[in-house]
Amino acid sequence: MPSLEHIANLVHDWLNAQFSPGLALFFEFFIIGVLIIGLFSILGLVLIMMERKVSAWMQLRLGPNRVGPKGMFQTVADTVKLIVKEGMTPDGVDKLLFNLAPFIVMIVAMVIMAPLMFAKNFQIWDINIGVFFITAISSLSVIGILMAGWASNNKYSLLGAMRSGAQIVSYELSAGFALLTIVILTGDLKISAIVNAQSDGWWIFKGHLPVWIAFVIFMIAVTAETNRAPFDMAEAESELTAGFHTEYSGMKFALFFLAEYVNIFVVCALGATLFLGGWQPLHFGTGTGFNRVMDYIPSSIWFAGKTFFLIFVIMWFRWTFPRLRIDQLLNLEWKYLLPISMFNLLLATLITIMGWHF
Amino acid sequence: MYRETAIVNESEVTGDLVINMGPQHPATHGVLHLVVHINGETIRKVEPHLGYIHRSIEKMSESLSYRQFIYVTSRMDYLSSHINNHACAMCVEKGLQVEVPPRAQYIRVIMDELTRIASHTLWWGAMAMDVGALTPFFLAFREREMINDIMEETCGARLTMNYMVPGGVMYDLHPLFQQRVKEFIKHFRSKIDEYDELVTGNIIFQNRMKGVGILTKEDAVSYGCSGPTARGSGVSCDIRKLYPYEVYDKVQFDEPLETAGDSFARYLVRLQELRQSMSILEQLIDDIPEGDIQAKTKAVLKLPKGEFYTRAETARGELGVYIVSEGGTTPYRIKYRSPGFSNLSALDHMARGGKIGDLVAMMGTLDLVIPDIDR
Amino acid sequence: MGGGSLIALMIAAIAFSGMAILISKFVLKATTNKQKGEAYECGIPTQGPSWIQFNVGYYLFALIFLIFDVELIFLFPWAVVVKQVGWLAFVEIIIFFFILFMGFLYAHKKGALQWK
Amino acid sequence: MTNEELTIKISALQPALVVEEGQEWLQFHVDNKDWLALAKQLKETAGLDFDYLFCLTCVDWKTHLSMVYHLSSTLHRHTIVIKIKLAYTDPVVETVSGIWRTAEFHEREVYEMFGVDFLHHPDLRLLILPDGWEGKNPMRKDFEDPVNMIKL
Amino acid sequence: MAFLKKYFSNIFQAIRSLTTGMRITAGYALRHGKEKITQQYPDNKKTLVLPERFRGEVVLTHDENNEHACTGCTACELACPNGTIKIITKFDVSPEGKKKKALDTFIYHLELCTMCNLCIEACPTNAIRMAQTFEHSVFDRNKLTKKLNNPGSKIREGVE
Repeated sequence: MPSLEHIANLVHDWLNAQFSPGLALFFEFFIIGVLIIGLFSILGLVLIMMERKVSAWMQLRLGPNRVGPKGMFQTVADTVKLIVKEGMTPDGVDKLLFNLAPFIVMIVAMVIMAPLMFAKNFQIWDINIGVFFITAISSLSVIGILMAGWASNNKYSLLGAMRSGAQIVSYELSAGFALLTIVILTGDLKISAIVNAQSDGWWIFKGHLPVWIAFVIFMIAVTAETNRAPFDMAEAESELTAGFHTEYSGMKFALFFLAEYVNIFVVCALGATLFLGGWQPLHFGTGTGFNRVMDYIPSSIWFAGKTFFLIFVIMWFRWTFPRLRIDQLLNLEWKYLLPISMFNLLLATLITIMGWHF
Repeated sequence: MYRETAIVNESEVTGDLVINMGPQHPATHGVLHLVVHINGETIRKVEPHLGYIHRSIEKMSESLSYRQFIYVTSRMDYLSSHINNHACAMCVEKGLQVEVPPRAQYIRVIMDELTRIASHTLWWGAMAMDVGALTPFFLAFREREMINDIMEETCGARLTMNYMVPGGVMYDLHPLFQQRVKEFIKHFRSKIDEYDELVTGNIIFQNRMKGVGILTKEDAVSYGCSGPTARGSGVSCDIRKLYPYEVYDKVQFDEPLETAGDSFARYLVRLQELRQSMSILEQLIDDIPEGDIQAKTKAVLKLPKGEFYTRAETARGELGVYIVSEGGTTPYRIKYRSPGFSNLSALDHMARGGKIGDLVAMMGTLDLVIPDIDR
Repeated sequence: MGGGSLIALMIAAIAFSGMAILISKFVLKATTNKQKGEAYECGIPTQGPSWIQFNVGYYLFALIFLIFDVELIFLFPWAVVVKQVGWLAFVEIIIFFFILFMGFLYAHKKGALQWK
Repeated sequence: MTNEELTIKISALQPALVVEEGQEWLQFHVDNKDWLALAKQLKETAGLDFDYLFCLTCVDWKTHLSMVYHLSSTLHRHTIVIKIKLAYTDPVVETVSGIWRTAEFHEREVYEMFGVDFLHHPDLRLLILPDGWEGKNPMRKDFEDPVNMIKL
Repeated sequence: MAFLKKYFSNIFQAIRSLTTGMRITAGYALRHGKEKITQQYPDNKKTLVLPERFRGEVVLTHDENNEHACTGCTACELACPNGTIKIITKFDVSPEGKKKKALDTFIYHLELCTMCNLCIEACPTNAIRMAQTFEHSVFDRNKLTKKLNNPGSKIREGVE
């Protein structure tokens, strides 16, 4: 069965056979660019559709059901609508920053994809500091949001951007600590190494208490970092109308919207990689028939399944909880999540040194 | 004679921001315009600007006959239109000194309580939506829709029913009415605990609500608050208990009181009122007496010279109807003392020192219906 | 693939966003008027400037974050070598966290974590 | 407290009162200049404790205006009505917003609808009418709006 | 120690309250096939039954002989709070040569109507009733001004 790894190698070999190494590399980059743009489009369509359906199920509604079979192409129709919409630039704005902000947000969302491992040995760039890279790049997205909010010359936007600044930087700490737990257990920052370390069992099973705590903290922190309800202070629709993207319309708004969903995908993919074993199939014991059946499922399906499960959890949060207030949001981080994750890190260190994990 | 609206630009001096919330804002549920002075996230001052939906119903009523003006009041507090109509009909009856037949009295009270449940369920959904939970809104609408269907069947309309006429009600109950109401009560009894689990018990919701927008008992009285807003502050002000009208003195129900005076207290009062309304319905629905539904009245009504004031407990508080009659076929002057207007006046006092998020939660628990405030 | 892929991704992002905006520009003939250019504030003209010196509450958190984030960066290399170093690493981190936590408690005591 | 007791007690506070019975509640006609002092006493006198101003309005009688205050007590549950006669042109009355805070909004409404000027009101501005409203007071009987009013 | 105990019990309580809420939404998500309350409005037109009392629009009832019961007494016109109804009368000459007031045109302004039912209550001969139609949107407001009596219709025998 041809895996993604297989196809990638075939293309690589064919290109190198046809062209000079430099040209081949250029073509590979080109293919990556096209693929990633394709991935973006598909993610946008799928995730928005999923959000709508999940919310509809929870809210006794049907969800979109008019465009295409079971409303599958609703997002396509909406995209067309957004393209036809006018992308206005209000008079009072800082034009340069205002137009730059969506690009920054998009660049961050795209670059962060580089070290993600989508399937077995299928990765754009296996950076040796993979986890660290993701932490570093993801903090850039706050710059885009601050830029958008400040440049809009709108008080709602300003408030939204400021809130978002305080929020994202705060929650980055506990997300970082949660990542560190896994790094300590693995002893490596490379994504591929982390995934390989889970071949005999996912960290969530092997690492017991510290990993469970880290996983819960990670989920809370990334929900906050991606500005999702119940932590959607930056948008806070009932308070700030639309927060930092109040003044954005048309395609520029669509880019923010898309970036938000791609960010959700990225953090959930990261969560799946670190805690749920990435593309590793579910195994019990060694050499049983069950394991062989699990192995038969392609690694990309495993990865996607885990990621989408986590995405569902984040959507589930959104459609259940009320929004926190800004001071409660920061209290939660500084009074609960941060101290707990610090002690959790000590616990993880202890367990690693004693070798108590499986 | 008029003084210009003083827009003092304090922002340059103190670092304050002046934000307009509304008239087009997701949290103002209509066209309320609040000018909010904030510093950082902290609210310094809230100035309500009203009048975006002012239709001068009082002036309109002056040119309408005593049968006709009742229907206009459905458009004031459209969520408790039955009770508005009821208060007006009672005021006309007081002037005419007409005794309403017992059957009509029962029907009126049942309709009032159904309206109250419909209004409070909608408030619950909207309240949860204000603090960011979107799912409760749809759960609330499921229940409200059942009531609307019952109303549609008997009254012929879903929102502005115009079912009350001076001397009774317009038509008799639909044959299926009692059965439908019992079904609804059974359904709602099973669902109201879900309300508590989903929203009331939620830790985030409680944190958002507790200690926010505190209105002390003295302030509540001084600001003329009524209804659940005042009862959340421990002021006993239920017109149904204090000055019973129709058959309210025959039914057993409690007036829920909370003493904390914060948003959560007001929230709890309304949730308990839902349960009380259901118990009133249960007591009344089985023994509606047979008989006339309208007292005999003349085709053209004329109130004697004098002043008449009636009050009724709407879902938002005390609605007063003050008719000054000169003996003609139309009222000389009508004043509607709407509950929302007085409740809103306390908003500035409550909101100072809170956050923007708190303001939204407070507005939610005040249960503002803007046409009721502007009239 | 090496670091060049980052450049490729960046170019892809810019191309994607730029194309999207350009296409919508071409599809549509934009008109403009005075109302369209106004900042959205619920339909009421904005009073006073929006670009003002803002309440310090937000910045305090940014400062505290900065301290902690720098510490977090120090932790990354440490985390990688915990397995090899063993107990020494544990003692080290306890000392490190003790100092950090004292600072945290101090900030808490001073009310820097209190939203104002 | 019964109506008789109320009459005696309130008349003692302000001898110039005219009491009118026959309606549902006792009605007191108060002189404009005595009103503020009486209002304070009504709220503070033990046994009266009129702390709840539930309705404040104005009636245009074409020759004069009359302010109508509906007062009640949350303690004793008695209700009275106070009426004050005002001049038709440039009517002026003392504000009671310092005594019952709900009066602040109600008085602003009366101010714009009837043109009654409330002395010492903390924030007497247009509340419901749009800013910069020019013209007559809408709730007066002689108000005509040729554009929006439909005569039936 | 008491502080720590409170700290952890707070966390525990919080997590419990949150999972309770999540259980409810998950329950709805799992049972979404049964629980959904959406009505697919334009599609369910055929099965949509409005209650007989639903007030959608005033109509003048005509029987199979194209006869109605309106005497042109203008009671409805007087009862209407909005001036929705305008009745134009004419004088019919009966075979005996007596002049009799009769309905000429029953004009109904649907755009002004609030469906308050006062005209129906006022009508002494039950000539008008409320119809259950509710789709009144049109592009031209003038289309909402309707003439209710059919062309060539006349008053039913025996209605006074």
